[in-house]
Amino acid sequence: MSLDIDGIGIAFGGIKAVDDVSFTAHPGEVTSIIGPNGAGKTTLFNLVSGVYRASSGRVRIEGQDVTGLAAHDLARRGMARTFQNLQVFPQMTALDNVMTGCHMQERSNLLSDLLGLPGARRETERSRASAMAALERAGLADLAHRPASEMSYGQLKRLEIARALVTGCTILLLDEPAAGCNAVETREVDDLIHAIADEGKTVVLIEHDMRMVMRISSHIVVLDQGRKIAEGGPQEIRTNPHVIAAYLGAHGAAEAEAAAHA
Amino acid sequence: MMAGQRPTTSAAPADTGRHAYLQNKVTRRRAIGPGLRTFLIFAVLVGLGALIFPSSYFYRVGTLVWINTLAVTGIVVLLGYVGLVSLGHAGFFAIGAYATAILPNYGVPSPLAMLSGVLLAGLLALVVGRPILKLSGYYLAIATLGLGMLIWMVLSKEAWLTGGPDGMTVSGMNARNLFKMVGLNLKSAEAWYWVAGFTAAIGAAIAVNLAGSPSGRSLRAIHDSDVAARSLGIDVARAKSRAFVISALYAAVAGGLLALANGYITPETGGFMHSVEMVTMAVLGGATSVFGALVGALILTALPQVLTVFADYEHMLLGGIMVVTMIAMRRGLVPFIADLWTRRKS
Amino acid sequence: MSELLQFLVSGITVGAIYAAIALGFTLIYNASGVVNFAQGEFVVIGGMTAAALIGAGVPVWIAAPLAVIAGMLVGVLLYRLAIRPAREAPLVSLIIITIGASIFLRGAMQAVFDKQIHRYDGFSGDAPLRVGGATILPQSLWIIGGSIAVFAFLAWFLNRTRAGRGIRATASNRMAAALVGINTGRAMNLSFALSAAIGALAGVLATPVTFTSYDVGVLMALKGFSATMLGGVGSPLGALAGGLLIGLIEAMTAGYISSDYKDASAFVVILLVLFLRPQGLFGARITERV
Amino acid sequence: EIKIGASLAVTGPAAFLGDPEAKTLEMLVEELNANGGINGEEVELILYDDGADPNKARTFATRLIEEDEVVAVIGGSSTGATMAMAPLFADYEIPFISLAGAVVIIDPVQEFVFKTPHTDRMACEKIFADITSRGMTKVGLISGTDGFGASMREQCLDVAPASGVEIVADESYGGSDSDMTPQLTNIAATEGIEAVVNPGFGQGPAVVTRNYAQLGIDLPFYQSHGVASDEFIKLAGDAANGLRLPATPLLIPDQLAEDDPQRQPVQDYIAAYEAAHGEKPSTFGGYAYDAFHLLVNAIERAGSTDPVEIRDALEATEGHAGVTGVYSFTPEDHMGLDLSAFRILEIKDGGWTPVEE
Amino acid sequence: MPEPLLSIEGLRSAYGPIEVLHGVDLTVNGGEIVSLVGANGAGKTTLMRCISGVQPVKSGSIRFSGHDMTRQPDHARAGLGVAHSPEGRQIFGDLSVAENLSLGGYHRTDDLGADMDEVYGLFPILRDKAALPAGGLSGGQQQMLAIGRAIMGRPKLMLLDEPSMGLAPVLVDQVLAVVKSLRDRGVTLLMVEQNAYAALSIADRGYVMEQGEITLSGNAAELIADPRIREAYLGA
Ligand SMILES: Nc1ncnc2c1ncn2[C@@H]1O[C@H](COP(=O)(O)OP(=O)(O)OP(=O)(O)O)[C@@H](O)[C@H]1O
Ligand SMILES: Nc1ncnc2c1ncn2[C@@H]1O[C@H](COP(=O)(O)OP(=O)(O)OP(=O)(O)O)[C@@H](O)[C@H]1O
Ligand SMILES: [Mg+2]
Ligand SMILES: [Mg+2]
Repeated sequence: MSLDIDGIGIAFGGIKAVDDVSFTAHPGEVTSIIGPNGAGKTTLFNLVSGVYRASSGRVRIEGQDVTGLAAHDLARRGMARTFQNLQVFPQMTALDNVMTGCHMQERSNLLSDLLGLPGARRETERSRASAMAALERAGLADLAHRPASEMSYGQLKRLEIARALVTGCTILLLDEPAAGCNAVETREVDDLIHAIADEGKTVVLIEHDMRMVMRISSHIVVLDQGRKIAEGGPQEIRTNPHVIAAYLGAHGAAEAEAAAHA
Repeated sequence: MMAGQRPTTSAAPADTGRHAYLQNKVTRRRAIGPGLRTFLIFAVLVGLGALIFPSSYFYRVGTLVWINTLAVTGIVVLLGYVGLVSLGHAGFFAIGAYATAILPNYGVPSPLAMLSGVLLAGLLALVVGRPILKLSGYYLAIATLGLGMLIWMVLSKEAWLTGGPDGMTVSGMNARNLFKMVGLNLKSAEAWYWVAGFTAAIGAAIAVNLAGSPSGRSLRAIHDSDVAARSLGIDVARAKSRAFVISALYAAVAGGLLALANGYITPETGGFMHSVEMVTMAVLGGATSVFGALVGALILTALPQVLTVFADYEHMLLGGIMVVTMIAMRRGLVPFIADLWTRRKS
Repeated sequence: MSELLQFLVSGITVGAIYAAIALGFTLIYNASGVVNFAQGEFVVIGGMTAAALIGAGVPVWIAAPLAVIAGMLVGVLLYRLAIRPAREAPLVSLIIITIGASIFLRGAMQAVFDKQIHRYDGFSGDAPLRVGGATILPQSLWIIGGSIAVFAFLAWFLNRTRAGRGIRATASNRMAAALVGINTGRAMNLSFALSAAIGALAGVLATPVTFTSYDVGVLMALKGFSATMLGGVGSPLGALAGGLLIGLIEAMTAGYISSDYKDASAFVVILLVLFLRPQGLFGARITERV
Repeated sequence: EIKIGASLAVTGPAAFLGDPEAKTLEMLVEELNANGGINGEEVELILYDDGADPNKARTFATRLIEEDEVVAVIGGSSTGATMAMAPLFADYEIPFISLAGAVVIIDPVQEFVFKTPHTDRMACEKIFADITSRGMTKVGLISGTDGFGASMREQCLDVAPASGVEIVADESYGGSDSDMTPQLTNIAATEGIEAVVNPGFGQGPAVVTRNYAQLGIDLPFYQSHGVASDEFIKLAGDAANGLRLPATPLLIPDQLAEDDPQRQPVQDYIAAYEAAHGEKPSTFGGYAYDAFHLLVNAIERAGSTDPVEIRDALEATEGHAGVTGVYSFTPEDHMGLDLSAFRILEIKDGGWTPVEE
Repeated sequence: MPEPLLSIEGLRSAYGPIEVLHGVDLTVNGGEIVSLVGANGAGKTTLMRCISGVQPVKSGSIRFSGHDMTRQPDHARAGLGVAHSPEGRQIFGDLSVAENLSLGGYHRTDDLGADMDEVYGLFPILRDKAALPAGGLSGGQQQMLAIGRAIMGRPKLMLLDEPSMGLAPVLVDQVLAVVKSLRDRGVTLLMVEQNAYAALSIADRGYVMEQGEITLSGNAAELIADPRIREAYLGA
């Protein structure tokens, strides 16, 4: 389903962290948001996913206005996300973390949960199976029974992706999924995201790794000081002098270039 | 696919035991579910007590242990599962107790009176839960404390209804009659013991069912990260409110039982110290498991009975034991023992 | 008019006592994130020690400092024997430890002192002063002055001194504090010592007005905790304001509405304030980014 | 060996009741055994601290009856604890002498439940009688919200009309409040008020008394028997001078008439207590003193340790002079005191003086 | 050859019962940049934490600047000259940005003003936000703050755990340049960096860690050229 952002904005203590930003992300594609530190990328995600309430603008999913919906309602409409500042469930095992992601798929009610009716147990079994599959996919199968508090940073990043995957989302917001991954690991994440988009999901990606961004994005939105300063295909963005000046710098431009030709 | 040639650590066994007691193991499917299993364990314990108790006095203490276990199980759901601290649960306890005491004076039969008390407590929890549960941490603690104090004040001030600070007599049913109906002639202390034990067992089974269920997982997720839970579609406000209501129901049932078993209640059943006591029992035993509730209730109910022979040093000993236990077993007795167990096995 | 003045005087005197207790809470919270439920016991230790010494003929100006020092020592012992050994324990466990400690201390005081109610004469006599139709005890001025002094000291200490910054950093992020060279154990020790001293001082100042006995600690802690939360936990200004406000609400309700419900009205106000401002009056809104 | 049980609030909010009561019982048992016990049998006292918690009290009562197999129980320092225990004694048919004040304990009469203190209702009647005898009728109440204060307040409101008194102000304070000037300011400002009564125990009344003086209120001021001890004068200081209260003769041992039946027990008790504990006994210890002697006396008369016979002997008690008053129990009256047991005392120069009636 | 500034021998460390470092040997000479490379979960962060003392050591030794530091308490190490910009940034969220920086120099008794200015010069955004609570900063800004706080300690040895994480490309370059200039000033650096290519290009030497053990070490230039490294970590 397409995600439509229209003139969205918010301010913190008078400073506009996100200011009148609009773009559309399409299914089956990866739309990337890039921009300097503090440009407002994460805040944009927080607005779209209902963590913050936008002071202006609209968000639409497949044309339907979802502005101002609570985070969990947005999730029910198919939106899932990962967090730049990890938000795992540290006291739960990796498996339980991911099983929690199955929440919306589970068809049991409180009463049958309390009474331990077979239905509730069946749901649990089903969630367990799909969580295991997702852990497998994220390369964490052998850590399934580890409490998340005992996993390394990189492992947790993947755990978040696995958890988002099992929600059965149609729109996936990824905030720096490759942070803390080396080049090889980044490549794996990269493939994973590709595969997700190929399944027809709408992927919105925040990332500072230009090789990854240039390689997998269909569409790139550039933010600076809360405002959108450029938008377009990788080719266009890579060579845009404003973007180079504000964000990429010489090295970034070179990396982007390298990625494009890889 | 991501596993690739990525070298992973040669980490030790999957179950470190740290959370094993809550953990969702890839179980060999068992014939009976965890809830039923818990019920049976509790039932065996209740029966074991009855086998060894020499006198009504022991039954009396046993009854209090089971009633406290039931109330503390509610705290386990709230504190252990969701991580919410309530310092006002004695208020719900007292609502259950006082409804059971007051309504029979107006012609309502005891069981119905108790049921109304439980529903009233649940309703109150539902109504105040929404605004109060927006608070977190110590702010939630003070808000629940305030709620509990308000209930306590009403109970002590409205003497025409509640007998005031000196309390009131509970006229009503005796559990003996229940057993008489099936032809058993028990002393009333024994009868109440069985009723309390059976209720606590059901309560424990329900709490255990919850823990392993999808709803329970949501609660534990909220415990760890509110934001992440929301992003997965969990309606955090509703889930918290449900847990609050459930725990209030536990407290109210326990309160009703106490009123009936005791025959007399005072507003202190709804007092601040009682709320603190309930939380203390939960944490001491291990707030994450119903067995923690049982162990905590057992210790803090039975220990004063033992310590009373030390007269003037009773309080020093009780406080000292609490401190030392918490230092030695930081997450409570039951998790500590569970840890030892799994560690020994591996 | 003179009624209002009398109510104000009453509210401020009582509020100043609550504030002093709340300031003690604030300090330990600021170092450890723990709300120390044994805080009320420090108040009692101060009052009982001073009463015992004065009863034994020690002049007040020696007895008072000694009582504060006694409180401080107990604070250090509490930290060393009960809190430090449990360092990595979850927060609720730490809180239960403080509750256990308060039960222990209450028992100890009953054994060391007695179960009687105690009092000694006000520092500047007990002859009431008249201010525009209202009367105030000279000791109330000591209490009010003491609370303000403690507040000023804390505000200065936490923000302007190296040790104070160390304490705040320890609470904010203990690992990071250790990384930048803060001896977090010492910071905690210091905060327990100081906050116990503050509690004991409150007890020493208040006893001529409120009396003391071995078991009043729980209620003291309850009032202090309420004041702390109303003001916003961790903020010295909040503790002062919270304490005074609760004192005033109680006095005004007793004066103008009904003395039966004066405690209730304090809690109602706390609930209302928290519904509107979940972080208390002066508490910092926690910014946790995701 | 005869086992006597007790469950008292040795610690907790009512410790000022339970503590002297416990000390008194311990002292008396020792004394009794030194003198050969009851009919030659040693007496063993089994005492538990219920902290005024009714829940605990009931458990201890069960324990005393079932485990310790006592023949009688003294206690319940507080009304709540007493009432929680009371039904058990009927069930097990064991005599029980409560040391708590409220009327509900003996009205309606419960078969095995007795009590030694006067009721708070009697205190109100006594105070009101003194007030009206001084030609005043308009009274303000300031009561503690604890069990004692609340119950006495209720009784005072209840007996006021019959006593010819009108309650024109009715304020309260919490047990550990530290300033009651707002309430007293309101009372003092009440139209037509002539006297003030303060039902309460513990530190509250001392604070009220000091605030009373601080505000310079010069209406006649009454305290209750809840504060009838030298401790109170020490706490309230000069502010206490001039106030009156109903109390037992225990406070004025030397001012009792030579022929006063209570003179002997009062002086005996004081001497023994001072020797044992190095301090003066309190009114509350006196309740325990009377309870113990009533019980011992009944066992002696019954010549048996059968609980029912002890109960019967208790009910037959006639003209037993205790420190609190002269007791005469009947099956219909399980307290056995009348208003004469109370004396109105006035505090003068830091000491107690009986008020001529 | 003079004694290395930091030498680690046979270091073992565990989280509870799980050992994650199985005998690590590593040295860092004064004035060097040493880069530590390894996959997720290899134990890099654990090693850094052992050096700064916030992670207990089971056995083995850590010598620093001629002294055995293995059992030194964590807070003493800052005074000895170790600063650590940790994984996950670990800023003081409820304190202001300026307070965070000045706490970085907590153990110092001299004036911090000049160093504050230097950090603000490196990361001007921190000056703009100096009075705001650090918890409100964006991820990358917090990373800058963590590095800045370590600089404020004026250490002999600086430990950087993934300093470029979350930083925009321009800033990645800048941070690497800062690392070089710190080295030129005499600061010694041990750095974990997932951007292994960039890190190794400015490093003097490098170590490769796998499953809690050092499996490869050497000159940085050699490591970059090593095909095993290229395949496993550089992705080329
Ligand atoms: N809750 C908040 N309180 C105060 N300021 C905030 C808050 N959230 C965001 N900001 C400010 O808004 C701006 C944008 O922050 P945001 O986290 O969106 O940046 P970003 O583009 O994700 O940066 P980075 O690449 O470093 O992650 C920053 O200057 C930040 O300080
Ligand atoms: N708190 C903890 N308790 C238990 N085990 C832990 C803990 N932290 C890390 N581990 C385990 O120790 C191993 C090493 O973790 P470490 O954080 O040192 O890895 P890392 O090399 O820094 O990885 P990354 O690149 O992902 O940051 C991992 O397998 C991890 O699962
Ligand atoms: Mg961001
Ligand atoms: Mg790491």
